[in-house]
Amino acid sequence: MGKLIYMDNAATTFVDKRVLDAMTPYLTDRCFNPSSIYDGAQDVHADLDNARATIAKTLNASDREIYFTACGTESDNWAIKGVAHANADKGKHLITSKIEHHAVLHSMAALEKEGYEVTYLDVDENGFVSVDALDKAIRPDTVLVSIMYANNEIGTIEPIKEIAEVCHKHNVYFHVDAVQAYAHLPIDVKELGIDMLSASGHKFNAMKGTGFLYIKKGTKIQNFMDGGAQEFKKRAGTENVAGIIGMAKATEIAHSEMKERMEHETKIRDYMIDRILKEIPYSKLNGDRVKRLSNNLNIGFEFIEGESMLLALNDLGVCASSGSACTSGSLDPSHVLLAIGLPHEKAHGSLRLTVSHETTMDDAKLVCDNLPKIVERLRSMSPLYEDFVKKNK
Amino acid sequence: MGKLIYMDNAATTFVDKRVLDAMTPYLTDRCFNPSSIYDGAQDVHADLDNARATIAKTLNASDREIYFTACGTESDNWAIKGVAHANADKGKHLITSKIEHHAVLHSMAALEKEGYEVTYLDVDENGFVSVDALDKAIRPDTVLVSIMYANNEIGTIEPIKEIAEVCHKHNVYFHVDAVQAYAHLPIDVKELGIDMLSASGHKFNAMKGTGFLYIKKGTKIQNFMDGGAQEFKKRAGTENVAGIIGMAKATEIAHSEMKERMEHETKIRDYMIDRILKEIPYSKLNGDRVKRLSNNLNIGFEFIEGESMLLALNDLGVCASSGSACTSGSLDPSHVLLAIGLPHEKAHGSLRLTVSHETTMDDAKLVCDNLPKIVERLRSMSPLYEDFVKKNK
Amino acid sequence: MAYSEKVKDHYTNPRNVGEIENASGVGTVGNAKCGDIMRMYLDIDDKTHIIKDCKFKTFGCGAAVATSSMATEMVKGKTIEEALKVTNKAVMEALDGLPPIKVHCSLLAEEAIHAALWDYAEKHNIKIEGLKKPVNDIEELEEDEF
Amino acid sequence: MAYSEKVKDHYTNPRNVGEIENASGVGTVGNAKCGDIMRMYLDIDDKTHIIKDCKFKTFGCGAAVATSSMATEMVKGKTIEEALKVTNKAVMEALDGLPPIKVHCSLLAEEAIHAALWDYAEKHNIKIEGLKKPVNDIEELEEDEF
Ligand SMILES: Cc1ncc(COP(=O)(O)O)c(C=O)c1O
Ligand SMILES: Cc1ncc(COP(=O)(O)O)c(C=O)c1O
Repeated sequence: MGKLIYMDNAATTFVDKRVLDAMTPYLTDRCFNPSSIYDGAQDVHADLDNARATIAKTLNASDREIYFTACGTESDNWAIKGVAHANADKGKHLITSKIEHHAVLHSMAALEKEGYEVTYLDVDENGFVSVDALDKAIRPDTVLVSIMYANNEIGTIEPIKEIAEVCHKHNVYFHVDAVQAYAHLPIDVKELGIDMLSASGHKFNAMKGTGFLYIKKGTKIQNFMDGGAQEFKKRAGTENVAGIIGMAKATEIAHSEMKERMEHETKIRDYMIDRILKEIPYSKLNGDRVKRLSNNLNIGFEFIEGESMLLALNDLGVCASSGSACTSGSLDPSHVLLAIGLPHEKAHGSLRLTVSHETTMDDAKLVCDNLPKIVERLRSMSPLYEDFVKKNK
Repeated sequence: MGKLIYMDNAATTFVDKRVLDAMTPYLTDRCFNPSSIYDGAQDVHADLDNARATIAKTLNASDREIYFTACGTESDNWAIKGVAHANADKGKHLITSKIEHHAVLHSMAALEKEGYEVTYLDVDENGFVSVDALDKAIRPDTVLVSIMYANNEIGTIEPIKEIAEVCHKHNVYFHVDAVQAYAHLPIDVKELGIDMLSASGHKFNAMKGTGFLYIKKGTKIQNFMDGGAQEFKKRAGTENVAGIIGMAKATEIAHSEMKERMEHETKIRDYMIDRILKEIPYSKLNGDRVKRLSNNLNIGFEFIEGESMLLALNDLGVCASSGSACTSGSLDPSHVLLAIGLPHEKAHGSLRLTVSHETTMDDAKLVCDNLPKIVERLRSMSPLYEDFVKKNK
Repeated sequence: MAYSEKVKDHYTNPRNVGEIENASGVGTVGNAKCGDIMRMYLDIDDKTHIIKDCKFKTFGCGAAVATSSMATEMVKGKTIEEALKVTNKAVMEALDGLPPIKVHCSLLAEEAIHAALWDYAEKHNIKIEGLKKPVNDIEELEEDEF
Repeated sequence: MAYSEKVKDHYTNPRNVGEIENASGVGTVGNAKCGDIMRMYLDIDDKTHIIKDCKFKTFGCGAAVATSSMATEMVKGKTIEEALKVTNKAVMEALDGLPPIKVHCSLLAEEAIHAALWDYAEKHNIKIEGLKKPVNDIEELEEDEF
């Protein structure tokens, strides 16, 4: 196999060399526990504080509003369960959308088992939540609305500011799963009116096993992990120091290079979308054409199935995904694609390519050059295509 | 400052060079998401499976019984809250001891707020839980007993097998917080009769941000982190691949060198205990003399306070602790030392030194040579010592 | 997917892909909801009941393609009676196993053969000993409740 | 602890450690429960009310030692009236600040001075303007409920 073409950056990203360099001291001679008292440990503690400040600054938040977690999933679980439990006296109704990540949906389902009620908002054919529908769905006993910043499968960017306004009009907490958006586009929690925001380090070139939750000061939220006094007594457990230092470095780099990255990714994304839709019949872009993550393409190819496309791409050294990476292990088609109205066979036939600032135009060309052949070969094997052709003869 | 003498291995350990080497590929060119489908990702998935098998073997468990977590705290929270919630129909009573880590105690306290009842067993002056008292404390509505394998402050090793027998006689789940014991002494979950066991990677030369929970097959336990299909759908969140691979390497090394490590640590520990107790008046060993972790010394020095000792040791380049590292940030004396019956001023005056296989006899000598002077100087500053001397004149 | 080398070989270079014009029997099983649809074409010698040729078309994952491919290989040249003994287990074994969540693909391959044989039997108005009416035909393509 | 350099200097090399024989006033505050006990000895000129000497003994953390040390430095040479103006804030500022959970140590230092002055006033049967009876004397050493 030749060069690896990694187009699965929504599943995870590669650790930046500068991030690894920043981490290394904390995996070698600075392995102290930041809660200890001697100089080395106190230095590490100060480094953690700096990392926190770095992250806070990217969001226009204050340092005490950033809590380190182990991943985006933990951040989502904490935000949703923590607010639901702490505000149960106020009400037991929550609102989310049908296209959230499973970390959100399954946290909601867990609360439903406890007796909470959850409204799952529909989305339109491009994946947008309706601000009006949200407004109507909020009840006197609603305590939390959780809507993602950008969808991990189809890349659609939700109207966060408008949603926040509706939430605050009704005095309801607003949590944003920004796992796919944070460090990929500018986010100002104050300007947008976000109460809680989840992020995950491995989605922006830090290591897996790192994440954070922004919690606006004054938010009533229960602890999720009880124990030691770490994270201002709100999230116990010895800190993943190396990971956190790396995450801060990664976000610093991402923010300083954000504009160029977004431009570069958008160029590649658009080139690929245009070529694929033009050169491959019966193909369609999933998600909005404009309000979408700069690194995300999700294209449905009729009559063929996703996994077989991935395997064919794999043979070319191309890493891609046919839905949410986290749901592999399931045979059901993506709940996101069903929610935007695709029938099952089309939902099964979609391909997600998520590029990065490191993707080259040559990579994009190679994929675009080969995809028509792959689709054609798979269609020639497909009984659905056979039926379609016969019907249209 | 000269050489650093690290005697705070109960707070955290240094990452083994071989562990870092094992991790590095997963932080450079193998940064794949193990849930993805292409070759590189599938290889990483297989590596994770091997890591799981390596860990399972050390406990005489089966692979499917090992679930990766972010730290010991998460393992404790999951075990305790997960079993309590899943078995609430059977009963809402839990039992633990007064000397558990805060990860256990605060999880219990969280359940108390939800309406569960918790019995906190006393310990004797050496820190032992009474098996008889446990037997009597178990009620028809008891669902879980959580007792630590070895205490993180005073090193006392609990009678795990006897406790397990009592639990099983009454058909109650038994969780063991083995964060300080795992990979430091041999543990066979089958032979001991353990239903759940928590461990934390950074306590045995893996990186911070890694841990696991052993859950015996058939144990009724709720998920703690909901989301994707990772960890057999029991613990969601993209795996900390590099950390896990490192943790498996670390435990492999620890188990292959365990006998020599324990012998070496015991020799150093005993040398230090003997010298300190002999050379410093009004000093006393906390915890059992025999049934204690091979790397743990905890000594109470009357009339002086712990932090000032730590600061004086810090000036010598010696890293030590005066209680549980995780409770720093609190002004209360250690709950463990109070539970073994020390009055407050003695609880404040204790020093924990936790050595490792890398501690040399020269390190031990240096500390023993200097400690008498430090204690003497601090006593000369102590109003309690002044009172004591005057009273005994 | 942790696919065996044999599975990889069969989905990368599937054998017997295609249609048979005027096939003796055709069977289609599976549904788009679970993501796999298989169609088998058989060319059967009416006298000897030997399966002279077998082709397939499959919409589905790597395992679906590989099991279809392997199943066609295994029934080709066999009599109907022998072909009935080509169980999903036999297909899986011939492929050096499948990941647990993909076992259903091998069942589908078995079903597809049976469906094609059933079609043959119906067209020729014969009864094939031990063959039951296939149940697993394409279901209505309908959407799940969320 | 994130101690300032000044704090570090004062706990490493504390000034004025010790006792004063036949001190004009002695005050002990704090308790073992919270882990800090401070004792201040004052040598006061009965005529000028100038604090000629000040010594301390402290059982406690680095901040407790440093605040004791700094407080003795700050009251030495001052009159009683001036010494009363040595507040915990002044001590903290002189030390370039303390970590939040250690602020109570500076309060303790202020209290210790006051307690010693109170003792002086009582022994000499005088009233010091603005000085209240110290409340923070050693409590019974008793165990907490778990
Ligand atoms: C006995 C015990 N349990 C639990 C923990 C918590 O482990 P971690 O800090 O990895 O979450 C510790 C470590 O401080 C410990 O010593
Ligand atoms: C939108 C979204 N939320 C949450 C998550 C979960 O993040 P993690 O895998 O880091 O727990 C992901 C990643 O898969 C995601 O894309």
